[in-house]
Amino acid sequence: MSVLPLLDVGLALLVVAVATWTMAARDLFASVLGYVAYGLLLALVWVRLHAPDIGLTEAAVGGGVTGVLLVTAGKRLDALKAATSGAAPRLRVKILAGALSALVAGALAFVVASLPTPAPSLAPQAAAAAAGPGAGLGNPITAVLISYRAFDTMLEKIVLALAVLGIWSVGADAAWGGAPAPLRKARPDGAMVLLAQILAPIGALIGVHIFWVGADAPGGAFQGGALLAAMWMVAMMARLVEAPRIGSRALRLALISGPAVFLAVGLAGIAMAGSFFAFPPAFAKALILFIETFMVLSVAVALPMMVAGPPEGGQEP
Amino acid sequence: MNEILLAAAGLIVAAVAVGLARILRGPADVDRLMAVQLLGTGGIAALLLTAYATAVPGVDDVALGLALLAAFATMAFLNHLDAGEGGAEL
Amino acid sequence: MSFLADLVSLAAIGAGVFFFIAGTVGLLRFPDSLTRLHALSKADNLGLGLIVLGLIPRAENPLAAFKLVVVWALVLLSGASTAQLIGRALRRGRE
Amino acid sequence: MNASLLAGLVGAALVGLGLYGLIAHPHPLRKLLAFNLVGSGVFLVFGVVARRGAAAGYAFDPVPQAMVITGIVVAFAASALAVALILRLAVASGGVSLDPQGPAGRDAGEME
Amino acid sequence: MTATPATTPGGFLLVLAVLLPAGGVLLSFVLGGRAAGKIALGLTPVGFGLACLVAMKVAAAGAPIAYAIGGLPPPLGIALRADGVSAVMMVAAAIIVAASAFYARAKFVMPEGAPESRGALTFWIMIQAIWAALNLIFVGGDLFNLYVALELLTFAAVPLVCIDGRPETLRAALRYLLFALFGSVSYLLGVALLYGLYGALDISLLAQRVEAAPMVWTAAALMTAGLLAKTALFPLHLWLPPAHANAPAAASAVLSGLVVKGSFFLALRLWFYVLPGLPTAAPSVVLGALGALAVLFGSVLALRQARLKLLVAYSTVAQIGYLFFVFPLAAGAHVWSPLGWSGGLMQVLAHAFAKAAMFLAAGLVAEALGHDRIAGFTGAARALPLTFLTLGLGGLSLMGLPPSGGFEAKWLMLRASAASGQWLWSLPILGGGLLAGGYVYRILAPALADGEVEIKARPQRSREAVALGLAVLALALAFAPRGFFDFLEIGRPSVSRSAP
Repeated sequence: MSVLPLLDVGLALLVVAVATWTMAARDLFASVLGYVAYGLLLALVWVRLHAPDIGLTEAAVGGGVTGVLLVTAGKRLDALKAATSGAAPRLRVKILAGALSALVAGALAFVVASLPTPAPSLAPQAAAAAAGPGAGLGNPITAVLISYRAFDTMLEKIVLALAVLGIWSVGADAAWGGAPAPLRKARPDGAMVLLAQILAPIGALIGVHIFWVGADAPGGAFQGGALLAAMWMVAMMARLVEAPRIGSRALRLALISGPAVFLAVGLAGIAMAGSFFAFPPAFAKALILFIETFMVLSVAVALPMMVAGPPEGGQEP
Repeated sequence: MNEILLAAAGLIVAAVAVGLARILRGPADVDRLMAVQLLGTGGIAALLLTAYATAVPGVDDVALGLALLAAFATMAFLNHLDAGEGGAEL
Repeated sequence: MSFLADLVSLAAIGAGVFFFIAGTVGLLRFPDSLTRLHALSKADNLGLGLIVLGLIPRAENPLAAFKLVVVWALVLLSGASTAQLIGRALRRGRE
Repeated sequence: MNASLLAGLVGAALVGLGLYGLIAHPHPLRKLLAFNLVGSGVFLVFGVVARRGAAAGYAFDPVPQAMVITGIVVAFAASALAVALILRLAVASGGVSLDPQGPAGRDAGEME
Repeated sequence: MTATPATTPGGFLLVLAVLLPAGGVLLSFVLGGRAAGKIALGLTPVGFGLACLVAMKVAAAGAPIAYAIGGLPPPLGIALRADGVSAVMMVAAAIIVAASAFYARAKFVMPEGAPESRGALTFWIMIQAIWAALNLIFVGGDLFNLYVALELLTFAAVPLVCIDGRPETLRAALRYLLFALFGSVSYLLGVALLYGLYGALDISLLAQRVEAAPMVWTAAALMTAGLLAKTALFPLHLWLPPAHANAPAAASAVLSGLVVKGSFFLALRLWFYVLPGLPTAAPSVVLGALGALAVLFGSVLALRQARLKLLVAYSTVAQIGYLFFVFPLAAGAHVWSPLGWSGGLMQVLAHAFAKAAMFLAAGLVAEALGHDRIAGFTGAARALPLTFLTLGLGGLSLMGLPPSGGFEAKWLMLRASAASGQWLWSLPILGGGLLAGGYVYRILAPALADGEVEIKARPQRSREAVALGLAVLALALAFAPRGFFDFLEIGRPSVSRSAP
């Protein structure tokens, strides 16, 4: 008997157990840490599903950046002693919620178990198109993201910009235009500074590497950008760099450069290749890398800005 | 040989899973954090072992990403301790 | 040669697994945060280090071997730094 | 039982767990964690669909995998927006209760 | 459904209709608050023109127009398609966005030399983003692309709710966000299952492939539940009243008039375009029944509100209920289906214009009086005649009295329920009208009574005119010619082309 299925079952049980703990924990911060552990485990599950691209995304975003976001939020809520969270629902509601959840989970399990075999797949079409619109990309996921479903990817980057603006807009009027605070609250500590000084440049290199290989191997603009984002956050936490002011033109340009360049190239597609968001096969790879470079920049700037939160410094109303 | 690598991965996952009991028990947030960090390291080890046994391409980059962010949440947590926001609850 | 490499791998990986288990036991059984921190560091540094050592002979190319070493070095760096930071914070908390 | 079916069942369990938390937890940050559980469960279902669609020399169907990457990005952005709202609410009102406090009217009424 | 080619002449207009406001968002972000207002206002006529062009192309072709993005047809690529309903919705969205933007100038256009303000940048960018998202929802042909559009809509709409920053607005925004996120993720799960079953997400491809199977019903149920949460159909309506009542009036008009219609529109797409070949009678009755409950609860709660904006918001809960009668009344290919379809779409349009008008008017009342407590309205109609006229005319449409779009919608629905023998639906349709009469009376009666109110600031005539214009449009829908209803049928799957 092979060991692999045992490993899979063990991992599956562990994921569900940690998820259950995250939901059941009494203590808010314990629950947050449970979620961070859960994010790490999910990266392993993704690798087992032959999805290293997603594993990398989950490791960088689900475990890493989300972890910092939630840990920061949990600690700040503790510090604010903002305990009033509304009454717990009555038992009747809980039973109903449990029944509904069990029903949904059961139906879903049933559907997943009875998915058709052979499974329908667009992999053959993607392989065929790899010679044309996604020319020169060895990583089919990158081809899907930047070429076949370019429209989704461009709009999703606009969603990121909107989220940043939405987060800024929650701040106080008096602070508008200033810099966000939470990442630079620490007193610079020798060990932290040293760690950041070594980690950030190495991490930045790895981020660029992962973006660069993403055309042909697992990785890509989002994963590379997310790692760069994490390294910028590390540098901010150690106060090697300060958070930028949200009024800064350069910051805003960087935030929208990804979708803006994507949109511009997409519009130009009608002149170059006869259709919006089409790339002439001769330059497809060069154009795609060009767009991706700006997407990396946008992601690397947007994620830290989202974690850093609204600008602070003005008076609370 | 591959089976041995997988068995090693399984043992490590099992070990860190037991270690997760610290998240349950605490008592301090730091103890919970250490359990998460152990899980991170063990996860990387298990990931590498599985990758070498099953030959899924690109897994070493996932491991790189995880290693890069191994201390990420801990840094954020310590930041808030140092900022004096809740250091007493350690 | 390949037999020797396998033997090195087995020994290193076995030892690595042992340190992970030891680290876990320490995390669970040691009486206070500082000693638990000590146990954790052992697993971080030695456990993963030995696993990496065991996998290096099996790496397909030098780049893959190099990545293994980088992974270990990164975990070592992060682990050592945060251990120091946590330790200092714990001591401050005690005073 | 193969790995993708197993992952699918995990996905179903996560959706159920998260849905329960979303309804039953009064604290918005806990609701946010629950939402993220549901989200990752849904992504796992996508991942299962992708893995089952292995064909034409690919170990997976790249289309659903690409969708998961888009989805993870959007879910993170949503979490960040929710956290900003929760923290701001905690600062502004001293609590994070989602229950409307008293008659939503307030005597000032709507001030444009 | 007749197969539409991947790209038709004029199809590029659909891409432009989405990219124009999306580009406006990006440009506004860089150029800052003052430019943002100018960009948004400047784009409204262009967008309106584009929407009209799309409508003309659809009318000229007598068939949907389509565009395959990147020249890649589905299933691998993404297609955009506009049929009669899409074109009408795009035109309506352009009008309401333009009216709200014009109305909002007084609040959010910044004087020369002033530093950028939080509210201005947020409002102008988010309203453009809502517009882009709605246009994409109206023309999107791919279920995952539509998911991205739904998320775009959520991220644009939520910050508008808490733009003034008071704790209760933050609470409303957070509740809205959580409901909306649940809605998106539930929708996305259904999308995943459909892809797993059929390997495609294109609406017309799926329509050819779907069969009546438990798995399809599960997917449809999940997607519908998600969309209902976003549309605020009873019992998932709890987030709506605080959110819509607390946003600035110009934002409320867009949120109540248009944003909830976006997710409703996707529900229509799902049931009438993806699943039309399936026996959908039972789920249609469930949706209709929820609609009836929404009419009842929303109206009764509206009757009990002390504040004008909350009353108008609860009225939205009720009016959303009416939309869902379209499911039992237009399902399948019966002679009466076009009646139900026309009635449902007429209700979408009539409510969009009437409600936008009423929210703008409510905003003017609140500005003029310094409050919006109904009890303090005594004599206000004499001081603010145009604004209360707007509220009255909007109310006329909500009640369903002739001549109004609301009357036309309810009349068509009543005819469909009679023709189909489903006469039970006429009870909530008529009862809801009576209740609406009650809450509109509650606003107007004190306002028309004798009394003196203190006017703090007299509203600008132009802003009163904008609100009144929308209310007049809601009435003018009653005079929609027969050709208009034929136009709504263009591209509707598997239905014989017979006008009411």
